[in-house]
Amino acid sequence: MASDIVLDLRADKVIEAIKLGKRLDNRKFDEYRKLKITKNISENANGSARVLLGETDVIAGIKMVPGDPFPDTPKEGSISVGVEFLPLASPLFEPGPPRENETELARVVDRGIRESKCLDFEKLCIKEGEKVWVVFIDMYTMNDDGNLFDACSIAALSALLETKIPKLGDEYKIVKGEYSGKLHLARKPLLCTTTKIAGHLVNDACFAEEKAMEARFSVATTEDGYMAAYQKGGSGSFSPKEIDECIDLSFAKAKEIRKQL
Amino acid sequence: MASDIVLDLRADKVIEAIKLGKRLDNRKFDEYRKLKITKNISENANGSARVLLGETDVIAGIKMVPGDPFPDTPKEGSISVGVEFLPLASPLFEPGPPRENETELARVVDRGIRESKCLDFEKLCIKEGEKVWVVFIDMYTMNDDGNLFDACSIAALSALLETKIPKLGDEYKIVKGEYSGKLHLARKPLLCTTTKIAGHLVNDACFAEEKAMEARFSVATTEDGYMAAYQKGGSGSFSPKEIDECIDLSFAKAKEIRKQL
Amino acid sequence: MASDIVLDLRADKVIEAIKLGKRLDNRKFDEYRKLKITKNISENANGSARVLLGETDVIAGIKMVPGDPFPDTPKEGSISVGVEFLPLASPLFEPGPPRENETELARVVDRGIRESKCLDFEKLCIKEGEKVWVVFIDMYTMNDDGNLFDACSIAALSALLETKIPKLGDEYKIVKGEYSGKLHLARKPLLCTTTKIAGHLVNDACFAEEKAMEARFSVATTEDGYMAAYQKGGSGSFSPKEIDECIDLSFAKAKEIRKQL
Amino acid sequence: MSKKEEKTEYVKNGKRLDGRGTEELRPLKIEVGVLSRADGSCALEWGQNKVVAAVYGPREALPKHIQNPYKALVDYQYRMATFSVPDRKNPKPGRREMEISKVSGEALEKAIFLERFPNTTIDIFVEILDSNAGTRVAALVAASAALADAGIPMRDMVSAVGVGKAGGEIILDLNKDEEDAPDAVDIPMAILPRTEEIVLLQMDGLLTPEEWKKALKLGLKGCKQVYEVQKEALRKKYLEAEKEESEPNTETATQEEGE
Amino acid sequence: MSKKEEKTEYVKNGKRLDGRGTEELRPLKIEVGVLSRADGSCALEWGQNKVVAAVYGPREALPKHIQNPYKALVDYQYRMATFSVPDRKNPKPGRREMEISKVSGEALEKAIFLERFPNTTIDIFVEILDSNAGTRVAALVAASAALADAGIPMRDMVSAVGVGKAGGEIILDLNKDEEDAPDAVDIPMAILPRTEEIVLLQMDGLLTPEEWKKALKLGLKGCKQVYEVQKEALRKKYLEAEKEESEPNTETATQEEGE
Amino acid sequence: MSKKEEKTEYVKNGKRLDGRGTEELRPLKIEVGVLSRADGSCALEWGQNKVVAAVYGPREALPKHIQNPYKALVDYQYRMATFSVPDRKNPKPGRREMEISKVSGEALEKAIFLERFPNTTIDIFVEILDSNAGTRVAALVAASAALADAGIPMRDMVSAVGVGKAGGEIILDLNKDEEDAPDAVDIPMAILPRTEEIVLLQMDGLLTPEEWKKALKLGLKGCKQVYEVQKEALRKKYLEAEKEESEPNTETATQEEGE
Repeated sequence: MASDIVLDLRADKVIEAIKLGKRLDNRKFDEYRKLKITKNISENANGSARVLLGETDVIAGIKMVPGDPFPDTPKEGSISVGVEFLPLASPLFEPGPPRENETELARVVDRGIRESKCLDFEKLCIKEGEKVWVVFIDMYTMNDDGNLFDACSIAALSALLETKIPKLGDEYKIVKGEYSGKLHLARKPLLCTTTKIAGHLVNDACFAEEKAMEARFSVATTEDGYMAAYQKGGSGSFSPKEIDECIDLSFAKAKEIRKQL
Repeated sequence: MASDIVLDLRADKVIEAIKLGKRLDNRKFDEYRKLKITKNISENANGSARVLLGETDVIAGIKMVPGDPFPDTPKEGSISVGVEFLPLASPLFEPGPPRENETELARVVDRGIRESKCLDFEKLCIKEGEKVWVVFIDMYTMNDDGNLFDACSIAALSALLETKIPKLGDEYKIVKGEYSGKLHLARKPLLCTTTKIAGHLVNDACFAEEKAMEARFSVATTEDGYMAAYQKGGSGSFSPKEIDECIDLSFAKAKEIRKQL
Repeated sequence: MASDIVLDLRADKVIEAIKLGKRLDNRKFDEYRKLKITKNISENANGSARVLLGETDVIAGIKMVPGDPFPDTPKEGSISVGVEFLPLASPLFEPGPPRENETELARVVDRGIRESKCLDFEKLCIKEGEKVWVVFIDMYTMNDDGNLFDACSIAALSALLETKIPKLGDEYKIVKGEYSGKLHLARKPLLCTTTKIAGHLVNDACFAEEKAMEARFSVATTEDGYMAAYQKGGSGSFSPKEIDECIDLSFAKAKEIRKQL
Repeated sequence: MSKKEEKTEYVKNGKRLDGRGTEELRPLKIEVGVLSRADGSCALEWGQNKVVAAVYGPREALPKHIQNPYKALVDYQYRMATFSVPDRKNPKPGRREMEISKVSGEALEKAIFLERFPNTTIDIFVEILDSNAGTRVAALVAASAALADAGIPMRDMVSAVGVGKAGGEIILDLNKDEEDAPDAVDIPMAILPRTEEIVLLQMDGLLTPEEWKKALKLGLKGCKQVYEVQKEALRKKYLEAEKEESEPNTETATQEEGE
Repeated sequence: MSKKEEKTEYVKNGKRLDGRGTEELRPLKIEVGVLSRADGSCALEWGQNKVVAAVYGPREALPKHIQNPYKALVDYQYRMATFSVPDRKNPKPGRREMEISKVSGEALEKAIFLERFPNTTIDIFVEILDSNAGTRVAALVAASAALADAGIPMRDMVSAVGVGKAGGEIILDLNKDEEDAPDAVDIPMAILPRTEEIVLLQMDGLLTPEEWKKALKLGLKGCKQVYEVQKEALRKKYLEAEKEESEPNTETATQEEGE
Repeated sequence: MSKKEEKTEYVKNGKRLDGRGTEELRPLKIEVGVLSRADGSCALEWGQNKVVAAVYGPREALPKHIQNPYKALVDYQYRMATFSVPDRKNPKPGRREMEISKVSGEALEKAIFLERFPNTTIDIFVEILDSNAGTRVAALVAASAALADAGIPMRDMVSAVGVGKAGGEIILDLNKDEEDAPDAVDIPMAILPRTEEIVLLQMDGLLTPEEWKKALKLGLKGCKQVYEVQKEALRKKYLEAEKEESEPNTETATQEEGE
């Protein structure tokens, strides 16, 4: 199809430029696009945020819902992370059940939040063995110009940081429009992705760059020097040395982004 | 495909006739086909009816099942309306999950019944906050010669009017074959559809006429002068004046049909 | 497709041989292939077995799970039998939701076990009306060289015969790695299938023979002279006399196989 | 599912609980040509069982890759209405409906001259509107008549009946009470009546080979009774067609009790 | 779902509970061209409702067998984000979303010159991010503007509004509190404003023909107010395009309260 | 999911709770060519983990529109049997299985000369029959051997191992008890052993860059041990093939403890 050919041609140009040490939009290899975070974009959500990373546009919304605890963790609440690649966002996205790209993104964002222990699951207990909070973190893509992983991670964290805990009435029913406080986050885990193109490492790849990519490596880091999750994707490979560079880049970039939350 | 061509030719003939003030089967524009209602066609149902409207053939069956109340209406029972366009009924129906035509029909019939308040949901309460009756109204198409909306609405109402309430034993279990009375209906809401073909309004369109239709307008009316629901369908439009005519026709036709229940 | 042609050619050869009183692998008409049963192939299962019947390779595993009794049988446990035709087993199997061949196999194996009353469902009651054992019998195909029915039946029975009952702690929770005894089987029902090819009856058809088959007849027999289930499959037919022969063969073959359990 | 515990006598002085003899069918009524859109159709009542069947085809099999260049495909769909059983049935087709559809379609394949219609599919849809044991054989009998009504060339009709055991007795055409007997055995069977070729045969329950021999005999006899009702229903329609009557057919072929 | 029991006055001294007059819209803001990947797009805020719409097409309809050689297909998908409603919505699209998608797509078909694009599909996706009654008309208004933004030739825009009854009063653009009135009637409607052709019309609640006449009048008036905001949003974009500004468009067309 | 609360020492005097050293693999056995219908296959036991892998292809990719004219597609399906885990697994594949399938398929793409087989698909199916931590790397090791067994041309085998942290110690090839440690970190990794190119790398848990450096070293070493067992399994089969033995292969390549 014609559109595929156009994409291939753009990918060729990306590679040409990268080999000359350049990116098509003149960014430095490790430079993120302009980030704009808009908070509380939905009153019905307990917390929400819209993230623009260049023209990449994603939304995250939080709903806290009283639910049954897992049998083996009777005093712990839980999180549930989902993403939908809305067909609004790209001519390549089709409506339908979740596919592997969505599943991977949701699970990597999930692990960054879960493993960083930024949420104390025991504090999400309402009554031991009976009722706990389930924190639903749902993300939607509005416009895909690349790097959905990082954009979604920023949106999810931004939305969590704004989240108000609903007030509960009798029989664990939510009292609409009333809140009992804010959700406490002990850490601010952020996922930063490094993309390998023509043997070079770049950050915050745009859509055209992703078409030219060999592989990507995403690391969720915390402000106190930990990694909470990482994930290699794509059909290419990384040398051990490249992985170390990716890790360094992720720490550095997350630090910059964290200032803008 | 050949069959499509045949359908197009028939639609042309319908339009030709309508323009001359005629219908292919010589009915008047506002005339319904012969209606035959057979009640209690299934002993296992709590109420049931088969409706023949000309050659259009549909069946409705009722099952009353003890269920959990919705959290926000602890003293109210509820209804659940479904329709399956059985592949028996038409070479164009395929088996599979519900499609938008089925969903629309079920929801419009649902609204006519629900909003007319013909069923007192509070009387469907078994024990407040614990158990209520769910009235399942399931409709099936046997032969589609057009106007499934009205045929299904007549079948659903006929079946409801015959419905016996199951007797309950211990722990809200139904005692098979025993009943505690009949379901009470305060009103008799009926859906009547007017179809616009070549700029003219006709009632009870047969299948060939539906192929030639621009748009349809269905109104659920009650015997005491209310409308409980309406719905415009099809890719054409109605003028405000035409809508008024449709409403008048729906009241008049429902009155006629109500006599035959 | 080429592969279809190859299969057709093999089927022709099978028929040619059968007409001469022979089978391609020189077995007698009523002769089973070499049977190898390996028990306890999965520590996480409560019972498990792998069955090789010639090159046909299937696995069955048992999980006993505390569940809610059916409302009409409050003192009875139950069984749930499933099979997945893994795409490992054949170029013709595709991953996806269960299809009619899988459903038929699972249900026939289910009936053989259930109707033989080899399991006393009342002994599977944990607390009347509250908690009962559900015995999940899940079968997987590894390599399909024909006669999956018999292979799966042998695997299911072998796995059941090894099944240990999990120990229960508070609130009917399973204590991991501890057991309260072995599952008792009162009978050993086995399914044996006879296949009709070119008007002749053969047992344990391999894959090529199944391609040439007219019809098959499977009988689940017990060691005390009962049939617990049978099922005719395929688009051909059997005469009443042939059915009698099939039944005799099934009793005789099950007796042989039972010795190898 | 739940079988009665107390000892019941299912046959007493040669009569069953519903008054039938051991070899007696429930009343059976068949009418063909009842649906105008279908190529062939049939409405059937058999005791409390109520069934409608429709046939479409032979028509092009789609998507193309499922076509068989040597013969027609048969797609048989047995479904139960939600209200056709004592407890409301989930509207989604279950495993039981899937299995019945498979073996019933296979039973019809033997009867139809499939090789005359390569690359096509013959679609058979059966809906159960009310039920009281024996719906799969009722569905098959209706489907077979609908195929004939559609003018699809067949070797013979498929006739079917349930036979089985309750309270130790081998009986024909079990009803639900009998199927719930503690020792119940249910044997749905279908044959091509002229040749007695068995095209559908299933069983569940504990049965000895001797009991089976008795059941088989009874089943063959029952199938042939059903066959007569099927033929009569078709004859009635064709006679009327010949007379070129334009009125809708309201008479139905009837198998009275105790024939 | 749960309607208030106590008697509330929904209009007092000509003012509604949120301060609006009976014929007054909630504040409405529309901006087009907000998404770079889509062929046309629109962001809309209408009171608390927040909607984003995107249009792709006309593009080849696939699989091929769904193509219509005489005209373009319209595929309209209305969806709600899980967090856009008081209780978390199941992420799977429900029957309500399916029905709204169907009637909304039909409403747009009348507006678009579909016959110019045979064998293609025009895909319209609308996502509700926040809601407070009236999302289906908000979605349709946004979709219509997105179609225009995509340059798809249309007879006219589709303009839409909700009208209805609460506490016995016929009022424009009901909010959620009003929709929850015990006697609430909700009438979503959409028209082609230049000709007043009605392309979407639904109702539920108990309404008399007289009340409907009053509601219709109000609805037509409301649609025309919405029409002006739609046109203004498009005008703004095209003016900017003419000036060949390269900056992103941050201004938005606004319908202020009480216009 | 539930991590132990009490303080456990996971390594004591250089020995782990199951007796292994910190850099020691669990016993690993690999056998190829175990399934007759598949183009390539492998049975693998790794501690308690039990895995079977099958390869079909390169075969025509269908439906046609998914074909890539430049290279073969890789379809990798990792699945767990219902009984392979402590609690019965839902038979429907879950999100975990979907993610593992994706990253494992990508890991193999680098190894295979995909460009030699345009328009085809290489299907790799792996079933987990028993599990005790590390099944995704076990599956990948088996899949890689099955690909070689199928004769599919590869740059190198993919070798894989789990590495991670428990009780503060960086250890190789964690078992389930270790993975349930309160501070557990799990790092599945896969490489092309000859070039040390990393083709799969995931992690979850709290880890510092310094710990990672140590873990990486250990992982690379572990992968190479695994590589030797893979090669030995293939060698065994090919030697036997050369000898033209007609008996089935019953010997298996074994990686003994503490090699």
